[in-house]
Amino acid sequence: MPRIIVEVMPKPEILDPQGKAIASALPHLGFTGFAGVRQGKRFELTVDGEITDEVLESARTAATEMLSNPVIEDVISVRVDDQDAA
Amino acid sequence: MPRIIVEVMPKPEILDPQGKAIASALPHLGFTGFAGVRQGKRFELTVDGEITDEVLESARTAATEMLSNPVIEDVISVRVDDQDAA
Amino acid sequence: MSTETPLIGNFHAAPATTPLGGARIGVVTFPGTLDDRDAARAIRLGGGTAVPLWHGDESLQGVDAVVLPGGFSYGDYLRAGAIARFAPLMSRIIDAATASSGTRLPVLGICNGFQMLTESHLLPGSMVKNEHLKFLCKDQVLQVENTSTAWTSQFTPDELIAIPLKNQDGQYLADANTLEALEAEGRVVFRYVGENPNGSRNGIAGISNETGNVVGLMPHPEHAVEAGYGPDDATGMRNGTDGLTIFTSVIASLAGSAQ
Amino acid sequence: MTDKEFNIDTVEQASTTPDTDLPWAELGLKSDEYDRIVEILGRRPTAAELAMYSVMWSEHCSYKSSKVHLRQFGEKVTEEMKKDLMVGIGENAGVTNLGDGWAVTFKIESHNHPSYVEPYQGAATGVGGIVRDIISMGARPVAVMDPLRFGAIDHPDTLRVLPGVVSGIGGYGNSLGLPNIGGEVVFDSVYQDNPLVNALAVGVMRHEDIRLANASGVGNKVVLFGARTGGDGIGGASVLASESFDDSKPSKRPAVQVGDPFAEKVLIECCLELFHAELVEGIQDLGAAGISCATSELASNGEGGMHVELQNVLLRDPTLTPGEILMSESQERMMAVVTPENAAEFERVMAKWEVEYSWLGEVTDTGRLIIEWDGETIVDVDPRTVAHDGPVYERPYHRPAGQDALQADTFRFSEAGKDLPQTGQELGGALVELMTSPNMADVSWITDQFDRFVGGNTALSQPDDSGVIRVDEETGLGVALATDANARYAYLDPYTGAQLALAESYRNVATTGAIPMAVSDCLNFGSPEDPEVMWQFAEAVRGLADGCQQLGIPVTGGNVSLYNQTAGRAIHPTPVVGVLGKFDDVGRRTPSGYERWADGQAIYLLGVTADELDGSEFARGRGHLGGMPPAVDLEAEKKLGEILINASRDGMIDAAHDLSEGGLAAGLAEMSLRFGVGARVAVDGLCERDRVDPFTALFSESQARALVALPRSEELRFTDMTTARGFAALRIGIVDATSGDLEVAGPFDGGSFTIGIDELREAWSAVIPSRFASLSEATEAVRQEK
Ligand SMILES: Nc1ncnc2c1ncn2[C@@H]1O[C@H](COP(=O)(O)OP(=O)(O)O)[C@@H](O)[C@H]1O
Ligand SMILES: [Mg+2]
Repeated sequence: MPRIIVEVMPKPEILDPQGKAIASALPHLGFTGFAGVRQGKRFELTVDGEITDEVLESARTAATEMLSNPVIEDVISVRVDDQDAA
Repeated sequence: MPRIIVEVMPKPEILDPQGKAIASALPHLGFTGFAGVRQGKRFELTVDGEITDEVLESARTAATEMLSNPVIEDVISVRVDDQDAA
Repeated sequence: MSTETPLIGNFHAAPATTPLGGARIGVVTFPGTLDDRDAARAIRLGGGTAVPLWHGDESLQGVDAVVLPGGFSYGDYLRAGAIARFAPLMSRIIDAATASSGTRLPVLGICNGFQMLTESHLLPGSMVKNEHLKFLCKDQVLQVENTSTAWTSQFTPDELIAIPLKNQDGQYLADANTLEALEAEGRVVFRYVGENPNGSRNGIAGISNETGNVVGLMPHPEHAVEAGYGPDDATGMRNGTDGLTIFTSVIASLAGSAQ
Repeated sequence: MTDKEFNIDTVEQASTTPDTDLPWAELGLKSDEYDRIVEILGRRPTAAELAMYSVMWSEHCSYKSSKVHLRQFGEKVTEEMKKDLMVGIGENAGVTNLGDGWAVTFKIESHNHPSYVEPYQGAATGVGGIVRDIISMGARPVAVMDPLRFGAIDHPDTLRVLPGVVSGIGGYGNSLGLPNIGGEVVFDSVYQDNPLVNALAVGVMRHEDIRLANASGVGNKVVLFGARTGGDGIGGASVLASESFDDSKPSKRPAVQVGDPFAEKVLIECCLELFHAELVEGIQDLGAAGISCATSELASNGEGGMHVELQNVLLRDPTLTPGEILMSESQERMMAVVTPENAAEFERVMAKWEVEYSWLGEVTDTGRLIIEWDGETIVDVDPRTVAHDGPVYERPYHRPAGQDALQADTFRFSEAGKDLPQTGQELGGALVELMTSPNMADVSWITDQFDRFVGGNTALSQPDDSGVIRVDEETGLGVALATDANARYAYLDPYTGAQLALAESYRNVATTGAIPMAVSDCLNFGSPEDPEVMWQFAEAVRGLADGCQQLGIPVTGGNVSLYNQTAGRAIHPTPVVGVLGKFDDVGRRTPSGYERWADGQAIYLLGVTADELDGSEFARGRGHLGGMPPAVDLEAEKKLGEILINASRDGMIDAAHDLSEGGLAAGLAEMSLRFGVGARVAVDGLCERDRVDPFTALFSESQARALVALPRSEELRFTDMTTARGFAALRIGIVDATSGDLEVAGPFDGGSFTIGIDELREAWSAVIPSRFASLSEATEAVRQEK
């Protein structure tokens, strides 16, 4: 079934405790060279039928109203998945 | 600074409780037409300097060894961010 | 005399006074570990000596067994137990628990400790967020289904016990083959009784490895070791001490193997 | 050297450019306040100085509207009340002596507005902030509590706010390893758009570990450690126009703060290790006003001077200007004073816990707080003028115009007071309705999201009358805590209302068997600029101070939250009062219900019942609020307390529960619901003795009352004690562990009514989850990632 991908990241100015903890763990595991990590979310919305403009618009609204918390997160992309469904 | 994006999704056969809850809430909020939702993670690794093959390889290893748990998750992509850093 | 409020990693454990007190059981503290003092108390009340171990150390200090206590190591950021399993001491524990010669180190992972054990693949499967997505704290009844592990030898087969459950990521998952193997080999050590509190497959609350020295469970036996501070039981409010048997079991089995 | 290009406003520049316009009004200062700053400095302030004064002289930090009233807490204290007080009001939190070398510190704080804006993070950082206050006293935090107030249960915004607040409190507190041992949940439309999220933390320490916020010892070093400093709490774009970048624009400032409980947990352990090794001379948490507050308070409470190199502060956001760094409210930070000899050892502890730190400067004896930025002086002030000499207002106040009419509108004479339940069937129905109303409903859907076991020292928690924590594992020495406020009572009469909150909290502590010792409060009110609100505030403080004096327990600290109003409508005055009590041995704590083995035990009602329905839960159910709240009798509360404490100490009683909201009806229902054990009760004797009708007997909210259950073998000893003290005690029934019913008989039609405990539980426990369970799951799924 066709899919829409929604990507959400913590706002850059907001503290991201998870990213911070990962960033400080990486060098201990021998992964050096990374200056920082931020952790966000990736949603796959499976669409029942074709992905019309309407559906995409509805996904955009869902992304800002429900899949993200606008106070601390940004929706950075809402797009049709171009890869084959796994 | 240049960035590497790592995307991790729950394995298809694993039930994803968060995705499931979102999927069942969507219609209540007026978002219809979505057959299912899966929630995964999106990491942005900021690289200190240039993104060499070596760095990308190191990010790939970090993605499979630490950023994901192979029992429940798949790394679906590790790539250089082609967008300008915000 | 009064006990000091112990600092983490400094339990002021009472020295061994009982014959079994010679059993030295390590309690590992990671950044964000919460139940290390409780685990140390449980070991002491069970008759053993608790030895504080620090995640960043390289030595197991010759302990006879190890408890990985509950908490939110590294905030449970990324995945519960995911960052902690890379600690230097975890490598020592993994080696000692899977040693090909000699006795294998008994290891108990409670809650976050269980999550570390699955993250480090000492135990199969994994934990995901509770089906209802909330942190849930409650008195939980379990059935003890395997009494041959180092940590459960003093329970009677199929004994029902009540111990506290408290977690956010407690839903146990494994693929069908793994589940089948766990069931077939009797490696489901604890199973939830009554309503499944978090959606765990087959109602699994705790499992063991193939050799029975490594056991992990989500509920907290160390919170049910002292009357007055545990879950409710038939004798009254907060009187439940069923968790103590886990600690006396390992202490007894250590005493047995030492002879 | 930093490579930043700011328009650094230096002291030198300030003296030569007196006419530069500064955005003092945007920073919340009044013109006379700004003039006062100029007068103190003898010149215009620099941008950085302005930043400091503006945050430190804000209502939140300076208590400028409330100070003149709060003084009473210090004035109305007798020597006797001070005897166990080791540190009083003024420090981060008061400290009370527990004996055996132990001390306890506790405090309540509000995080109301942030929790409205972003419920999860607002509530989480509220817990984080109060816990840091406790750590900075040198104590190990051992428990938290969370008095909460929300808008109407069926309002859509409550559906947004409550689940977030609850999981935020759990998310933060659970991750710190602090058991949640109690709180409150109140729904009332007055809190619509203005929920109250108060948080209490309690910590314990050995006497010698008490630490104070002062910077003493000239030459000692000042260090900032914990999280990095970001733009948190500054809000929007920088208003410090004169500080803006030369070329690029500063990045955005966060609208809300995000908590990092993991960082705080590490900070707790790290601080305790520092205390244990005696590596810090003084310590201060960073809360509101951040570095401005920490430097000015540490300096003015110590030797009087401090020199700080501000560019050494580790930043999360490199675009922050000096003024913003001084104002930032980033969480999970602490500031300490360390002797040069201990510096290396201090660094070792930081390394062990992987905590970042930076040395900022040193203590001086100049009497000045000097802050430099890349070698230029940007702040040169007397720290006392920043920390202590803020403005003090005698805000005008007067009794509200409608107060007399409000008090005259009694329930009995109102429309709502007609057709009261009379028959057994009606009374039973009213009881079920009461217990399934949002404010009486089971809160375990909320409290089950909190860890109550961690630490292994929790002897009582929700739903019992107070939370009880063991402090000393060998002796059983411990503390009990309860928080209460009835804002409806306080609205009807703030003086009495504040005393009623105190009385209830005191009673809750005594009911579990602890001896009340100390008080902390969180005073949530509307705008102090409204003279009618100010009157409510003044009355409440006066009532609380008088009440504490009468009960003989001091206020050791607290918090004032003003401007709780939306669209010109203030919340009801909500003085949340926390009482701390002491147990020699927590093992003798009394639970609030009958256990199964208590079959046949006698149930006694202690205290006298009068016709007091104004402001009651029953009246609320009928939409009425008017009249006068129940009368307070603190002497009676004291006597009742003594009886409950002695009865617990001598092992006479096996259950006790105080009567408050919902009166006897609620008390009986709650005692049965506690362990699912029924009772058979008759109110005939009560109606006759107190000359009240059965409805009043069941639903009146008269104070200084409690229910107890005791074995028959103890009855004589118990009634001898109550008689000797001249305290009313009436046997009203027996525990019935076999029927599973609560049966109440009395002089009413039908003879008696019977309520099945299981059925009641089902309805009672469904109220909150049926409203919040399903949708919140989805919200949780995206809001929280842990
Ligand atoms: N938000 C909360 N967090 C923790 N415990 C709570 C909360 N709200 C209520 N409780 C607990 O539930 C029980 C009943 O609360 P309440 O009816 O307000 O008690 P009381 O009338 O005795 O003051 C108490 O143990 C109280 O501490
Ligand atoms: Mg009570």
